[in-house]
Amino acid sequence: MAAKPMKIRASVKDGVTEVKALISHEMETGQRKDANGAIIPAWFITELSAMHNGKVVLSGEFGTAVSKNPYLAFKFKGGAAGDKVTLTWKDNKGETRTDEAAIG
Amino acid sequence: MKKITTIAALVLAIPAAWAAGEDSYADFKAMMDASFKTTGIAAKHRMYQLDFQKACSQEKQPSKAEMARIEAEQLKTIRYPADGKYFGDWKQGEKIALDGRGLTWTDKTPHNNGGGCYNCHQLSHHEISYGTIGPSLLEYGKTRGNAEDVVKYTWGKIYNAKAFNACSNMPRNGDAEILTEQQMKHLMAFLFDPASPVNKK
Amino acid sequence: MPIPRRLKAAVMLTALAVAPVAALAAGDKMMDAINEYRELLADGNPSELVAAQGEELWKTPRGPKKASLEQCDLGLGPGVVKGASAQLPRFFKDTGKVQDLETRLMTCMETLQGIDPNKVINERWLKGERENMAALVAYVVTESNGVKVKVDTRHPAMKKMYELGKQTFYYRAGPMDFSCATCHGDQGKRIRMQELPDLRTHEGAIAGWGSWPAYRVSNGQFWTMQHRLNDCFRQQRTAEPIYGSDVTIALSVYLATKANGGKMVTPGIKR
Amino acid sequence: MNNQRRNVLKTGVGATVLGALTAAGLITPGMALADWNKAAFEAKSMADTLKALGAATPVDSKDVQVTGPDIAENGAVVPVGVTSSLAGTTMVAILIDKNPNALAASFTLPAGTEANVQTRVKMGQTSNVYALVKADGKFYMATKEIKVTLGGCGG
Repeated sequence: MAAKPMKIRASVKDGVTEVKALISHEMETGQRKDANGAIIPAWFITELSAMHNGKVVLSGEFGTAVSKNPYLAFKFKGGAAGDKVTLTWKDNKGETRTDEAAIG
Repeated sequence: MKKITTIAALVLAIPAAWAAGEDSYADFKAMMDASFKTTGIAAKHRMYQLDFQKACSQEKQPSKAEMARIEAEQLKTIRYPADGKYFGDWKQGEKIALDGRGLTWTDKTPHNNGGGCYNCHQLSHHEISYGTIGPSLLEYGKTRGNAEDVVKYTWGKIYNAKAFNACSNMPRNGDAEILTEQQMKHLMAFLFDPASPVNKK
Repeated sequence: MPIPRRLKAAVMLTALAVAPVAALAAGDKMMDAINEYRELLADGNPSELVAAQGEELWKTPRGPKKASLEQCDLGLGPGVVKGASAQLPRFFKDTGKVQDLETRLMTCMETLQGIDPNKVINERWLKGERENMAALVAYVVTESNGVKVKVDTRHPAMKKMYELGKQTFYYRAGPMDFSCATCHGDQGKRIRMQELPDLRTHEGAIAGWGSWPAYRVSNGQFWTMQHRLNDCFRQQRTAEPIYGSDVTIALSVYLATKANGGKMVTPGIKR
Repeated sequence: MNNQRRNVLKTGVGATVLGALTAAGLITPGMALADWNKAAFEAKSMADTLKALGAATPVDSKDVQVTGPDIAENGAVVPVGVTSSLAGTTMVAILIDKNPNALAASFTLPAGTEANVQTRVKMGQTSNVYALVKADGKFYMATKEIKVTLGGCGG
């Protein structure tokens, strides 16, 4: 199944850009069982990075303990209204997705 | 068998409360009939009411006389432990009090139900997640002692709360076969045992 | 900050009436902490992800007729989504029925797209066409966020549904003798740590009706109102209400009418 | 105020990380992703996790904070974050003592990114939550207990 789009919001205030993102992902721990008692395999985002003007502004690594539909908020100096902020994630199945938003 | 006959009789009866609007009640009955289905262990006939359920299904409570009549009737359903022993293991009682599962259409069997006591009551000193639909039962045994009348009343209340308040929000744990006699004994121990966190800080 | 709505004042006031003094102080502190938790969650409601899928689905040609839902009339005219869910349920002349958002969407799916309503009715929650339904609902109710509930109760069919809904609200049945009123018929009560809005009152009805559909953090699922009502009945230990059946519409009319004039905060975010 | 000094330090430390990642990022967005620290994420205990992160003996610091509620109504979604006012903070991580694997998430902060990252994590039970921070090459830590409770009917 194709990865679903993220929701990214970025706003700049006093020279600091605040980014808030919601990522659509199951974040399955690999420790849950289905109705038949079989283990549901782990499926989770392992790495992500955020870029602004071609520069990385945050990179992260997730374990299975990050909640389903992960939420992320962070701030970086710089950024102007209209600039693009890009978020990319990769999961343990090798699936990846990139979305972008303009700083408002 | 007892329950089935009661239900069959009730389906046919149109209660006095509806006498003013028989059409409205007929519409309501038709709606309920068309709107529910059997899923898993939750059979459609669960939608048919017992007489006291019907009497307690209005905005206002029934009259005092009607309440008294229902209470007297419900009191007769209470079965006290045949062996005269009221207390089981409070630790198991605590688990039953915490467990809110059972009897829904996603439950596989009608057995092994929880008591769901914490959904409505504060019980122990250490469990912070408790409901307030029912009164706090914190230090139940400590404040009430364990004289025979207190013990028997408590058993009766757990077994069939409608015997003491016709329209009580509390389920009839014994009468409706939600909990077994043994489970109710464990709950009794949870409430009364001085070592139980209900009574001991 | 969209969340504080019902909680603080209501909870504290009513706790006074119920709890013994010692328990009260602890309870207040607890509820403050829980409210803090909820406020932290309010920003970044994953419903947005579902709503985005729903918007795409709304515009995508589907079904045997390969049509989108863009001409769907939710009561404010073909294609008008903004504010539409705040005025539902309502009586629709074309179907001759009172419909809630979901049954109305089924009508649109059937008439515009040729999708058989049974594909929704007989599906399981969050699977197949019911998953599509949830996404569509998330989209539509997002377009009524902040709008005042405004259901038109003048039509006789709406009046009748209100009365039926009220009867249902107080209807006790099943092995636990529960009705809706058992949990939602008093002020300031809660189940474990979950406050229960008193749905007999306007304030309670808007707290309940006005913040569903919602994303539930406990299972990471977006729940429609049909799903919410279904699970209320499950917890009541009744039989299962059929998807979109009249009992669900009647209860919705009862709640929406009580909530009339209050502000919708949809989709909500719940435990 | 030593803001200026802090900024200089941040830039100094961050520059190499930034450079490396940007270079990689120019190829494809996916490549900008760092290598997942398998050993750290699969470690069970706090001690093993810290070791795998190369942070065997972090120092408790008042300049580091775990942000989050005192009580979480549901363990599936617990909003937590890390803030640090230590100069030259280049890495922040969230660890949950009683989870099956202690490490929940870690973040590398290039120069210019504030040491203030918020996310949401799963907690199996009430536990101490730790914020681990790397600043100026040294590791610091802070802790907060978050209680996990039940809100609903339990069925």
